[in-house]
Amino acid sequence: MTVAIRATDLVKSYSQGVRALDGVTLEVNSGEVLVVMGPSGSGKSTLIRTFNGLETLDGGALDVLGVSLDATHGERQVLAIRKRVGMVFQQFNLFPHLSILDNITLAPIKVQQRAKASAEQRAMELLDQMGIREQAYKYPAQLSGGQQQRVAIARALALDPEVMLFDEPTSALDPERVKEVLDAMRQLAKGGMTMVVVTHELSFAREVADRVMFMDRGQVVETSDPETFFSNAREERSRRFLNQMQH
Amino acid sequence: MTVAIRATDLVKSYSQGVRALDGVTLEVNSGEVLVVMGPSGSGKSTLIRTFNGLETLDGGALDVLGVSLDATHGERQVLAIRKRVGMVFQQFNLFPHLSILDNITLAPIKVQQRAKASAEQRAMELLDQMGIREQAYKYPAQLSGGQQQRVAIARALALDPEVMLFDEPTSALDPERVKEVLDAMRQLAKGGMTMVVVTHELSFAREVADRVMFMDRGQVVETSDPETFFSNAREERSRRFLNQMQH
Amino acid sequence: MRQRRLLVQVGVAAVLIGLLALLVNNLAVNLIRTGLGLGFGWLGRPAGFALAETALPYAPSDSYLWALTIGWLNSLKVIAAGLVLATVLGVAAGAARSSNNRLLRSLAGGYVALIRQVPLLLQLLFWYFVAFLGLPSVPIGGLIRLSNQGIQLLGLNLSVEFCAVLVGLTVFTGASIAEIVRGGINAVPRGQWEAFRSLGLGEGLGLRRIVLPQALPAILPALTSQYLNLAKNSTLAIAVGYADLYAVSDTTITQTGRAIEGFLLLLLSFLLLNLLISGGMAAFNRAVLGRLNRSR
Amino acid sequence: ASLDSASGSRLDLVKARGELLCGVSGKIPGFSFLSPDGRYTGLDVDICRAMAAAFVGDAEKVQYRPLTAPERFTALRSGEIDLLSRNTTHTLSRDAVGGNGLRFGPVVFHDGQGLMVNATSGVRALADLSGKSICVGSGTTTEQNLNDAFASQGLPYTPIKYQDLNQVVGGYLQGRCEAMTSDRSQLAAARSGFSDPQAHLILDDRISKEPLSPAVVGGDQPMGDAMTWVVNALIEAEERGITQVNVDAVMKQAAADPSQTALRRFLGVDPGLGHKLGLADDFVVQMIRATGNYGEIYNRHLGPDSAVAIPRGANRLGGEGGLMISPPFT
Amino acid sequence: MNRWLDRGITLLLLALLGWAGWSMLHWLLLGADWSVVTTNLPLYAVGSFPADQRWRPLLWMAALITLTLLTLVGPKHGWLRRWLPLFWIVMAPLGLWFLAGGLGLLPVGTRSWGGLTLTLLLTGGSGALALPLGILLALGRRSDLPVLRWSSAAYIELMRAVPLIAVLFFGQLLIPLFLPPGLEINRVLRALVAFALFAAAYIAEDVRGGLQAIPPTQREAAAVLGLSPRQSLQLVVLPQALRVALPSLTNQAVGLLQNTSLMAILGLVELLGISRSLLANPAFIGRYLEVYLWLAAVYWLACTAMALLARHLEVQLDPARSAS
Ligand SMILES: Nc1ncnc2c1ncn2[C@@H]1O[C@H](COP(=O)(O)OP(=O)(O)OP(=O)(O)O)[C@@H](O)[C@H]1O
Ligand SMILES: Nc1ncnc2c1ncn2[C@@H]1O[C@H](COP(=O)(O)OP(=O)(O)OP(=O)(O)O)[C@@H](O)[C@H]1O
Ligand SMILES: [Mg+2]
Ligand SMILES: [Mg+2]
Repeated sequence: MTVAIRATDLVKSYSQGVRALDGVTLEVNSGEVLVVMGPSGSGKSTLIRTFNGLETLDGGALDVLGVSLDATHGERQVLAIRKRVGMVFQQFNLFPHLSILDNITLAPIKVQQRAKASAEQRAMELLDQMGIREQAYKYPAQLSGGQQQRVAIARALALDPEVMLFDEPTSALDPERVKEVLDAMRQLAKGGMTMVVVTHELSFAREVADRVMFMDRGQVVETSDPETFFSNAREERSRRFLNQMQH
Repeated sequence: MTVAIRATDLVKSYSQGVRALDGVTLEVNSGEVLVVMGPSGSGKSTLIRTFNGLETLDGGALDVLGVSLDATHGERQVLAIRKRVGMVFQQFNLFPHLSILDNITLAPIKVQQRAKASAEQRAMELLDQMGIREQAYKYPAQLSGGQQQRVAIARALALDPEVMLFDEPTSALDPERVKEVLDAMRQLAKGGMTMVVVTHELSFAREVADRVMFMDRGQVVETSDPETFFSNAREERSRRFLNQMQH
Repeated sequence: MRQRRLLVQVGVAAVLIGLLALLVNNLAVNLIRTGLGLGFGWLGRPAGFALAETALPYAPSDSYLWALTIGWLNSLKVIAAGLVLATVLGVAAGAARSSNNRLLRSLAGGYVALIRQVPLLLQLLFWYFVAFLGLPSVPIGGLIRLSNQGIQLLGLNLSVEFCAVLVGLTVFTGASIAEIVRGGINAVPRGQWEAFRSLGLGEGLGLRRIVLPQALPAILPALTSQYLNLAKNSTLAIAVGYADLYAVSDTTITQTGRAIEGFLLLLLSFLLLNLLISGGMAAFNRAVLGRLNRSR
Repeated sequence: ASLDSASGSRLDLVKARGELLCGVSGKIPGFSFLSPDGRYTGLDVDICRAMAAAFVGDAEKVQYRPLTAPERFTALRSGEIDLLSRNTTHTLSRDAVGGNGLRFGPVVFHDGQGLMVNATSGVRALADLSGKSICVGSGTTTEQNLNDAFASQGLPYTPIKYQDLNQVVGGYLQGRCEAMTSDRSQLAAARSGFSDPQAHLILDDRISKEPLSPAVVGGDQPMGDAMTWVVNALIEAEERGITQVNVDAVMKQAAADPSQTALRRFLGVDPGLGHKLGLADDFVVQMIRATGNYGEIYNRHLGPDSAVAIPRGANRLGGEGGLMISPPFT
Repeated sequence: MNRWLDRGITLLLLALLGWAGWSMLHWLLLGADWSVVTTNLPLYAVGSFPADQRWRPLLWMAALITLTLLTLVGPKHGWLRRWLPLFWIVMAPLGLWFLAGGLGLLPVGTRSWGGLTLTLLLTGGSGALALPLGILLALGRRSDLPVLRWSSAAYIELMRAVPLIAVLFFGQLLIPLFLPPGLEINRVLRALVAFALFAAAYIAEDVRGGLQAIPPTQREAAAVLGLSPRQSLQLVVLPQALRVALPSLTNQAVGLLQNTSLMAILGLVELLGISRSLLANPAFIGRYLEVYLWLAAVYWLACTAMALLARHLEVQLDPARSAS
């Protein structure tokens, strides 16, 4: 079993002195689904954004797919990693001025220098897989939130990444739309994709996660398999959080 | 038992020909908590906004606290009703340029011509009741979402309304903050306030509602007591909706 | 309710019309009192003054109307050139302000901070009397020749007055455009930068393909008003002896004493110019937005 | 204070107001400019002061209004100023009812338009300037005269037009044009401020005659008369040798000597003349006390000891070979 | 590759800056003659204000500068800071009293006002007139009464289509023709009114932008509390809209200050006008560079101070700031 992401003692502080990451150590194996939970501001977003170089580190060692991304990494490493790591945001961040198809094929054509036709063919396959083939020629603003988020997933998948990162992919969606997106992610996990998912969807975590990691104030509080975590969390802090989540 | 709101065959269409309300009939008794549910666009917001004259009607008869608010009502009736009906929105809509205290005392002082000192005293009581007394001199932007929403509730209560309307009061909140607001609403319900609440919080509806009304496409699909509705909804459409809500 | 609205409107209209009538009446009384009269017959009379710069043949024996037309063309010339150059300078400076080269960035920042806080009129005087009239006569290569008599550029012969006005307007407007461009780029949500970065797209490509197209709708309206400002500011050319529309009008009014008529003509010319510029920009705007908003 | 043109004269308004609104250039060396102490100075300014002394009895009761060439007549017509003392050439079209309809006073300075060139340029006459650029103030008779002069000889030229004289000077000094043109007095005045006055040459060609006069609105006879006779009085005083220094002595002497009838009338010892103008009978004394006679004013601002030395030439008294004469004060 | 380009640009810029700096220094040390500035300092400040009364505008300006400095870099807390707004409010009537005289001071006509004093007065006065007018126009343009909406829009668009210099020209030369015969409006006041009428159109658009930025839900929230439309506008919408519009209003104010210089073309002796008069003094003929640089410095300082003050105000009015 190979290790996809290995982080050792990551530190990241913002100018105001906030320690968003305060010594985070973790490993994500290939093919594994890791769900990250924790209260707002606990550093979840910051953590997964370091995995593709969207945030620079102030300390610690980070190794993603064999490439080192620690404090001293250069421009080149980051670009190399980004082609192999897909990311999906809370705000779907589709490009509003491009059609759905163009959103998906932009990076394959410009970054991977793929032929337009083959890129589009692959895009249609992915849209099919996401169940929104008929939306290909529309623009993002014409789609519902759930559809947009599925396009965002397809866009990330178009580069054939080895790891997918999800930052609260359903939290900007209408309650009714959440299921569509989670279903797409479930399918992805079943296909063996390595995934790191920040989410508060308990049922998803329970069902899909291989491990659940709970963070607070930039630190890892506990990492357990979902069963243990949800029924019998080790730490008091985690239990309090879970309790609040279920009102 | 007096009737607080009586609506008969309400019709409301928007210019594009959408029928947001398509013959809605209902009664809300004094002291009762009615929860309204339904898919997006089903007319929930439109319905409760007619109850204090934020939307004009195209047809039907509406009687709120003994004042008629049907298609031909005048300015005066509406102003009279608004003083007696409080409303809380999804987006808290606090006045960002006023302190929390000023937000709450604005209407009592300007509309009810109350003395400043007595209005402030009442405001502090309400903030106390909402558990955010210490925030009185801050500005909205300095508060968390949950705190802001509780201020919004306090602001509406400051006019001592006889009915409170809530339009998805928790849907713009972080999952963690939802409980604070629901607790405040629970307390209000316990105090005997007449409430109409649009929400998707199932646990709240189950526990607090006297009746649950389910809407779709501008029509009332069914109205039941919560037990029946959640375990054994009469209509197929309601069951499908509930199913989706729980993923 | 409806009656009150109607009453208020009739009241407003009555006050406005009354005010206008009063002013016009005063004007009539004054015109009769001072014997000024109102008429445009003088437009056909010979102007009797020479112009230094004429886009079309002109002699002092030509009519005032023709002199004004020449002035209008001169205005148009400097405005058109100014629009192009100011846009280039502004976009360059705006981009430089978000450049990675620190010196370039602070220089662009300094340029904006300095230029925007000094009156344009003063800048024009400086460009003309100090910069351009202070030029020594230097040939640069065979194609460009600078001197305080004029600039020869690839066979094009430009007067120093024209150059001073052009440079003054360009530098002044460019600073404002730089701010607009920077603002437009900043207005594109951070998420868009992150999205293209996380797809492995480089900064330059992302700026061109993702950010600028989205910044454009925010930039265009403000850019239009800067263009209009440039056109209006070109009237300050009078301070440095460039024979633009306002300068010719000024001379004409002095010679004929026809202040009201001259002013009306000036007003109409500028309304026309405004329509031209905002019409052109609106068409461009539609073309751009059409591409961006096919979704709506 | 309001004035109905049918019922009253501007003069009454000035007297009622107790103050004269005088339009000047404010930018012409020797004629009107701002001195470092913040006061306007110059020949044009002293004319204003003499008027104020005559009209309201105090030479300091003047509000100066710096005016540009284009706005000066409108300012006069619209009542913005009472009197224009701003290097204005008396011409037919400015005088006539069909033109600007002004009323001009007597000439206070006989000028003529000239051209100034760099001494090293080799230009010695108008014809040498064929095809050259010439700096000129816009919208003035100067501009028209220039055009007339070159056109009549069939010479081409390029006018570089500026708004006011000091810009013309700037353009010329910076070498924008081969020559600058203006009234010769102004050329001389400007040259006196150059770092090397000798390096510049004023050509002998006089391309116009420029009688500069104060002006008021036409059709207002009382105001026009008062203006006219104030200027005349300045000249008459010089003819009689009455100066700022000796005016009080002369007055005392005239008062004591009933045989000096003309002098007594002039100085208002015997009343009557001032009254006919609507002024105080002693208006001449008031003026001379404040500004001195014409010769004194000239010497103060343009005389050999002033910063701008211009030979008096045509502006000498009639008896001395010049053109300045006053009609009799009878 | 990129790095070399970067270094190239840096070197080129350094060379250019060095050359410009060197020639400037050379001129400053050897070529410049600052007597045209130093001899006439009082004139730049107060114009032809009567010499024995110059202390009045000078004192006022000194107070203004002190107040500006106190506001920008003075103590952050304490009684001084608390009283600052009051001081600022008092400055305006105080200035008018000092300049115009009366109440024990010798009256001085507006025609004697000049230099920086007049510049500041034109800016402040026209700004004070234009702001309320601009707000009214903005509200008019958003009114649901068509006559009001159309006339506001027509006024705004017409004013914005015309060059300022033409408006000023109109104000100086033509307004008298539109007034009843005999009614004189003094020249400074006319300039002030022309400026205000012009600026109001621009301010109206800024305020309208601010109004548009306030979400309609704010109006709804106010309505739900029983506030009348007028109360809602006055207490809820307008305060927020003005705060949103503040940055662009600042730009307008700075623009207003700069544009007072156009009055020089029309012969008003504000800062630039007085300088042109001074350049006619035979003693100072040809000293353009010194005068223009000096003026540029003065304008730059004044405009920057104004922009900084406005920034300060913005921060003060930001409800999210943690103080208070
Ligand atoms: N750009 C930034 N500048 C300053 N502080 C920041 C920035 N981004 C994040 N932070 C701070 O870093 C900490 C961690 O933020 P992060 O967004 O990683 O939390 P999170 O767990 O994702 O929260 P949420 O559930 O609200 O998304 C917080 O205290 C936050 O305020
Ligand atoms: N201002 C409006 N103009 C036109 N159509 C409107 C407007 N407001 C609402 N609608 C339409 O009326 C219908 C009912 O809208 P409403 O907001 O009441 O639904 P809702 O049940 O509250 O939905 P949600 O759960 O998304 O808030 C929808 O079809 C909506 O598109
Ligand atoms: Mg996050
Ligand atoms: Mg709704």
